[in-house]
Amino acid sequence: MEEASSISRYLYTFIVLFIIWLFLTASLDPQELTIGALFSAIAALFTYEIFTTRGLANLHPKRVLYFIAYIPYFLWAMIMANLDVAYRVLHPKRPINPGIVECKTTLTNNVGKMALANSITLTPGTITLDVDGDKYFIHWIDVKDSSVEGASEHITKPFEKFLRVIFE
Amino acid sequence: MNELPIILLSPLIGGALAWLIRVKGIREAIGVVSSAIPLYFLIKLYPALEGEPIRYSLNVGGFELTLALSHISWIFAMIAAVVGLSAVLGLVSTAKDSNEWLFALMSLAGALGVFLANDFVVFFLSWEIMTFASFMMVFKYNRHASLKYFVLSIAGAYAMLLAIGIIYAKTGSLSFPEISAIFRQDAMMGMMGGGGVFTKTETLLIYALFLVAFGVKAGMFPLHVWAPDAYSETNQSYTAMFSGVLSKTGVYGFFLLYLLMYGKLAITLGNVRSAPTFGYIIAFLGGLTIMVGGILAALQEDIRKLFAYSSISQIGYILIGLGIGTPLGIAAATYHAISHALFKGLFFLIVATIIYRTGKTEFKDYGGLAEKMPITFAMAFVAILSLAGIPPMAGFASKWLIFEAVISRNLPILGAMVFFGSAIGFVYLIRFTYAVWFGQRPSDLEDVKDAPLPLAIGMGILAILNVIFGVAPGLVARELNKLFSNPPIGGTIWELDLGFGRYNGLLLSIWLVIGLIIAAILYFMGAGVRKVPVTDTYQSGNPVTMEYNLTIRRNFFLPLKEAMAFWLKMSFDRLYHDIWKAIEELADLARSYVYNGNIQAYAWYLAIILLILVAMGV
Amino acid sequence: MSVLSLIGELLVLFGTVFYLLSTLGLIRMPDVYNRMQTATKSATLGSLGVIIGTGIWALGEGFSVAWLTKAIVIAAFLLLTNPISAHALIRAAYKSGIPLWEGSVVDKYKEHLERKKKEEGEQE
Amino acid sequence: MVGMLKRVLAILTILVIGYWLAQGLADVPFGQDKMVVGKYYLEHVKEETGAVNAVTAVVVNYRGLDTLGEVTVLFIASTGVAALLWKKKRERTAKTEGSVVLTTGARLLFPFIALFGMYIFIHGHLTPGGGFPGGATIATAFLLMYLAFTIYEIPHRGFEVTEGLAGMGYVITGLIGLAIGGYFLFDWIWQTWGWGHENIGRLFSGGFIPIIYTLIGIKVGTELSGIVDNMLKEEVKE
Amino acid sequence: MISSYYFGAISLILIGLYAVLVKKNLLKILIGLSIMETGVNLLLISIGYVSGKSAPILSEGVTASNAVDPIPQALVLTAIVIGVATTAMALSVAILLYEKYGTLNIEEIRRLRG
Amino acid sequence: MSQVAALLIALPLISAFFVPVLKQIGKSLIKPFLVIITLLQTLIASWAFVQVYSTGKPIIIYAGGWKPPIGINLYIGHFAALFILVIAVVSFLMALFNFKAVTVEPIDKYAMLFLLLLLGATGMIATGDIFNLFVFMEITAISAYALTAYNKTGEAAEASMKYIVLGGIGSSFFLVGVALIYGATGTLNMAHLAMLANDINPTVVQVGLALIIFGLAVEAELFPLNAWAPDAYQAAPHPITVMFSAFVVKAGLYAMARILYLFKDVSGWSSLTKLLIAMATLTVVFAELSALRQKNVKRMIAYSSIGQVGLIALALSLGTQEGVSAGVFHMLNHAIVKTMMFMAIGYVGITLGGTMIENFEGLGKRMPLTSLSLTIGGIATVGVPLFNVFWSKLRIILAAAHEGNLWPVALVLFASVVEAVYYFRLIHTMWFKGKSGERIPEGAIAIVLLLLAMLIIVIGVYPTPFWNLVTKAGSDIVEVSKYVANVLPGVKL
Amino acid sequence: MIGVNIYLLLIGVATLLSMYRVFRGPTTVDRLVAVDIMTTITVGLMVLFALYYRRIIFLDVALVYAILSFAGVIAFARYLEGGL
Ligand code: NA
Ligand code: NA
Repeated sequence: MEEASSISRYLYTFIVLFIIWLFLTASLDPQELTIGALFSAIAALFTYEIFTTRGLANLHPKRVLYFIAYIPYFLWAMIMANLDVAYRVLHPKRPINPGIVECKTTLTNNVGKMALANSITLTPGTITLDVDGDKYFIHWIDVKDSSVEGASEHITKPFEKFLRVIFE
Repeated sequence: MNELPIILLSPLIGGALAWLIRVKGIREAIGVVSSAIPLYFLIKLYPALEGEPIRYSLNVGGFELTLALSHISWIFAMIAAVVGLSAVLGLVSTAKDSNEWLFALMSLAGALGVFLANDFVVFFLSWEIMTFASFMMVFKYNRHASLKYFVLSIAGAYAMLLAIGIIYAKTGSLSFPEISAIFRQDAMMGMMGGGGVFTKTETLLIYALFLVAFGVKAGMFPLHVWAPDAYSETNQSYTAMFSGVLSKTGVYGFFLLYLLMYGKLAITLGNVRSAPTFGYIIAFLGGLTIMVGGILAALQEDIRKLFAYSSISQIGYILIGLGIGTPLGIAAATYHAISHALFKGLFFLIVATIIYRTGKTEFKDYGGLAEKMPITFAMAFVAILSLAGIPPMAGFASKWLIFEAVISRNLPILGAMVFFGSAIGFVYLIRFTYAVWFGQRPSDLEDVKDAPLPLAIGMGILAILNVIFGVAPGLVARELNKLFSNPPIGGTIWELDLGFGRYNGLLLSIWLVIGLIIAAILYFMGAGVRKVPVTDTYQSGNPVTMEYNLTIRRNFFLPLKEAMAFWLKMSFDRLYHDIWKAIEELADLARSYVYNGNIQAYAWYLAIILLILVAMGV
Repeated sequence: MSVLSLIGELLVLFGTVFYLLSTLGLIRMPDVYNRMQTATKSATLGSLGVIIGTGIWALGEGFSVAWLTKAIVIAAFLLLTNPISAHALIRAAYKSGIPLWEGSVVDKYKEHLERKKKEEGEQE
Repeated sequence: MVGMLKRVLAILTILVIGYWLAQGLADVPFGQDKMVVGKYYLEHVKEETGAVNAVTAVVVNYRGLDTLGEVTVLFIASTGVAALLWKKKRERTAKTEGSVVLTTGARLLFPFIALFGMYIFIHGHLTPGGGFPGGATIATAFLLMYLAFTIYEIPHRGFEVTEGLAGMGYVITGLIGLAIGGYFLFDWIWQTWGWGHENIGRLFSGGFIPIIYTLIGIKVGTELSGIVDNMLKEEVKE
Repeated sequence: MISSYYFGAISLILIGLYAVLVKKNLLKILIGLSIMETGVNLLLISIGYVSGKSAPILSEGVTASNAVDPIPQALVLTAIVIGVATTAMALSVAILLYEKYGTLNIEEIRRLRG
Repeated sequence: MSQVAALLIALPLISAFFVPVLKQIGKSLIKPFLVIITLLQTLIASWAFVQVYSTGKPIIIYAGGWKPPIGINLYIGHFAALFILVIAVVSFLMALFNFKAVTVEPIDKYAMLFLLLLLGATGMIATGDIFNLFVFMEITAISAYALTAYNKTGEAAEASMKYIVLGGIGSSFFLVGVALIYGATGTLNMAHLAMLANDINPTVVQVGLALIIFGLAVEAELFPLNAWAPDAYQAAPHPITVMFSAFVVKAGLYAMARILYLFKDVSGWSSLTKLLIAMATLTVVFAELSALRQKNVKRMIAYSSIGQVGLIALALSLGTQEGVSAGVFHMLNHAIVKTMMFMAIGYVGITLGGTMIENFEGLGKRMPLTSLSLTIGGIATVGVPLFNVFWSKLRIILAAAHEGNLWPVALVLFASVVEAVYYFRLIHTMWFKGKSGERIPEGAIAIVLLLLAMLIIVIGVYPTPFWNLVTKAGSDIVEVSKYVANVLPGVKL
Repeated sequence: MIGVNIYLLLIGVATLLSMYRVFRGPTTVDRLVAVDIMTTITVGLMVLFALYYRRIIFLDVALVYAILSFAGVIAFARYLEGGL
């Protein structure tokens, strides 16, 4: 995947930072806005190379929409996960069947991989132990299928459809 | 600015200049001139002694430094000036480098300062200058000797400083007149049974500390251990000053003790028989000094050592005189201080000449020098007579006075000690006389020349004074009498009259001269002199070996040494050495325990200090 | 107004309950891997609840909107970082040699590491 | 045995010291108003310094010399650490790089944390924080990069120069005060020029506080990053 | 009776001191020092505390009359930074020490003594 | 105009910050830069000195323009004016010495730390605020930690670590003391504290004062809190050792004395000074005993220096004008003598590759001027007349005796005998031991050494102007009411 | 502010429980996990306190705390796996 131009990457970084600044100050005071713009510009200057490879392309509406849609989906999964955890924790017999399984992902973008890993970590009974290329090694509290395909079906697939759109 | 500071500064500045200029010839001239100046001014000031006391004060570094010239300080300053000049003349011949000029003159300035001081700051300052300079004179020659001298001197000086501190703490003053007044008042209060400024302990402590301080410098037993090594391990011309003048500062210190706190000490410590206890202690130590110094002098194989011990021994007489504490005793002590300076100074210049010319220091290497060095021999003749206490020399007059003083107070032990001292004096002088001047001359001494001119002049001054003060003892007595309200010594310029005994120097001299003339006639009439071979020995029945080969030049008194072996083993020198070793061991122990390298131990120290803070309730 | 407060408070309550749940898991689970399973998720969710809840609650109490926006920033930060730290920790646990619980059924990671090591050995 | 004794002694010791400290503190009643100078600050802080946060005003303005010293202390530490760990050739020797999760996370967080650090120091006169926490936050961003990547390195030269220039900037600000107002570290912006008087509570106020906090923020950020860099690198034998 | 804040502060100081006095490992000693510093900072803060008053940021209804003393807080900020600096310095010296001696046991770091 | 004296703080600071920039321009410029800056500092310090001593009024620098007790003030009175000058001059000399003495990399960091050490000590002496004192103390201490370890040997690291641990404990307790005193008075300004000292709860002040003094005693090298010092002196680069002994420890001593006298009327004061006197005396005794058999001359002189510091502390703890003036005099003398001696020893160490006693054998023939200066230094330290230390030592002894401290006097004198012995050994070793090797050309450093030696003798021969100087400096510390009046003319809060 | 005490109680219990794990271990990672959870909880607590004291500025403090503790946990984790 080729890198976007510096300007595009810089602008993207600047925009993200400025939005964060707005969230931090929650103020439309021109003084705050001026300094915010200035500081975002400065911070972007020495961080954009690290921050993004795709630049403004990230702001493609489809991606943004999918991202927004992903949030409730993910939160739901997360709440489910926690109820599952609650069940296991509070159950007197501690019904667990742990192990480390391997999954494969079709994602290639690093941010996407990270998002997937984090999503896995925060959802039912799974924590990403390591990622090596397209292989995910996952500690699963209740191993239902120890084959690569089976595990992938259970763990990675549900998120990938969203993440592929957002990050690929 | 009056003459007093010039007297002090002249040798000091002269020394500094001599050191800086470093040109042979000019250096010597500066040295001699700068040591003649004090003499000039002291003589010039003599008439003024009768009037208002001469004082000088100068504010240095916040201290009011005061000098004063009294009769007693004039006498001592004169000793310093005369003997100093003679010694400096000797240095013209024997000095090896500019450093010696610097330190010799510096020590002279220091001694003059001690005598002229009118407060403890000047006194201590001068004392330290003198000590330091004399130490530097020894330093180069011998590490061990100088270290011993150094440590004992510093210990003495610091003992003095501690005593000064106590006095300062109690009186708030450092000036002699003020302190003296306070002590007198205190003594008076004590007499009336009131509580004084100084408690008994404090008085005793001050006394003990001063005793140590002055005792070290004077070479008083058992603090004398530095002196034989130091006197012998330096430039021998300088030793004339060292032994003649510097030791007198110790003696002068005892005078000062008397001036400041005689009454207080007398009342605090009471009397032994007829003498005040504190004085009797000094006198008794003086007696021991005479005996120890004399015996050890007799056992030496090195002429420098012999005279070093002899010098110590002679100081003992002065201490006895002082210790008796009567006007006569003090006057006698002063007289002996003068004559000791004169004949001891002379002796050391003679030794300097001999060593300068022969390069040898031990009896075994000498012999028959009288022929080769007639002038020096003549000087030695005077010196020997004077030291042995044979009239009509200064030495006789002063020793006679001391005898009289001791006898008058009915102190038999001291008398015996003085007598013993005279006897042992003969013993070692005989050896010096024969081994060095007479007998067969070793072959390597054939080309020896007589004294160089400056040394000869130096010796001449001292020899002449030895004679004058012996022939006309009244000259000295007149000055000594001025020290007291009731003159202790009567008589004329030629005669000393104590009421219960008298000594006429002139008369005795005339008889002696006549005798000498007769002897000379007999000598020249041709009584052949028998040459004694060097190997002529007396063996007391022992087989002749290289180790046990007794001649007058070699191990002459070895049998005596063997007889006294037990006593000689009791060496204070070794005692001090052992004490010092113990201190060093302690130091090692302390540092390895305290600075043990462990951070945690150090942290504990901090905790302990915190605990102490808690405990002290601050 | 008070509706917002109520929602906020409920969210806070929800969050704190999950906090408790999280730490209970920390106590009850048999080994470090399983403790992480339970603790991380609940703590993160709990934080989301408490923090966003507080933001909303503050709005309900009439404070400025900055309360909510800042709360969102904090929540987002935790949402991003907590799984990362969990991941880093579990990796550290595995790599520092802490064994899996004896009841574990499979360890694909071990196989993977061994395979990799062998490949590296062949290369050399 | 010795160890046991040491422990017992140590406990006794700290108990005694603790009792002593407590005794001293017993007469400094907790929670009571003991302000003397502090009261003056609270009453005058707004008009005299333009800062809402009295702590900040004390730190940067009233007791500015302390802060200059504090900046210096940190400078010394960073210099000292760099000096002591200095080697001819030093590199990162970490063996395993963080997984893609960590590295990507660090990349994403890096600009945000840096910006937040800036946010903290520029608002120092209004909110808690200021140059030191701001700088520390910025340094945390760099720390994260070091933690995630095994090859990451800050540009040393640039950082050292920046650090020095920021420090000089602080002193120069103080010297301008000396030149304009007659006193070292005098707040000429507020007191002489009177900038921001109408603005109290908003960003452009507080006299020279924001300027100084910006300088400190930059300085502390670069310094702490430098310390991290030095601590994480090891000597490489050639 | 002293307040619990004071008590806590003193306890921290003493715990730190205890570590310094007892632990053999240099790092533990340094941690002890840090704990002491923390205790001191806590003490400073609690001395400035005035019951019922708020942080001295004069906005959102806080005025001069209901704010706590700002000075101790300012001092603590300084003290914290100084503490951090000391710790950084100490750690790098410890690193150096470990390089040279191969140990951090204080019993073995004793080349300089006497 | 007098506010310009703030440059005394600003100059070293801005220069230290400038070094990284300068390094980019050229590394070889760093050492000359140090020389120029320290020279400038000397000029400013001289100006301040002349100003203070000619007008008789202190220069009070109001940082930020805030009048005390609102803001922090620097108080350059007679004492500070004198010692800031000493600091500047010694630093200047060491900046010159650096050319020869410092080769350890990285040189730029060394230069920064060097300047900040100078700054820290200057600040400690100048400051009029008790917390600011802490800050400057830490500046001094932390740069000292770094510089101690600078040679990067195992020993250097060890020494530095000891310094850090002890200094750390000390500074923590110092801060507890500050907290207590602040809690009782609500102020940090020294003059203000002195004013309020008598109205406040005595227990608090007592404990607080004791803690503050305790903390400072570590920096002031009082026994047994000085265990770090010999190691640090030995391990530090030579110019730094000079600075430690010439002014870093002095700053600690001064701070201790200043705070001590601020609270002179507080109950418990006299037991505190009693403890200080005891510690000071033991400092002298243990330091001198430890020096006695040292094989490493640098360490030996380090112990000697600590011993002298103990003497100063003794004088400062006496509680009298007489004692304090004597102590200040000794500070001055000791600064001169030890600067010369450590410099000479450092020079020998650099030239002959070590400072063990063997390196000094026959030195008199190889490096006569260096040996001469060491000799003069040794003789002066022992307290021989015509050398400067004689006067101050005598003053201290008399002042101590005047207050009835006979045991301390006796012990100090005993220690002085010990001191004399090891100096004797050193001097003897240099001049009369070992084979004489090649004569080594001594160059510019010898000139500096001889200048210092001459100064020693000048003071020794004519101490009057110097005594007048230190008396003023001493009264600056003792006369607290004047100090208060100067700092707080008609203060109301 | 109805249930503030309840929330604080819950948080308190949670903190105690995680504290138990911090001290109990048994492995270093166990303690670290517990510390991580504790800091997460603390962030929430700080936010809650901000509202309790009605000072928005505590939110900044909370965020700084979150950042620092995240970095700390990562640092320890990387140290344990030998990644430093
Ligand atoms: Na976290
Ligand atoms: Na500290």
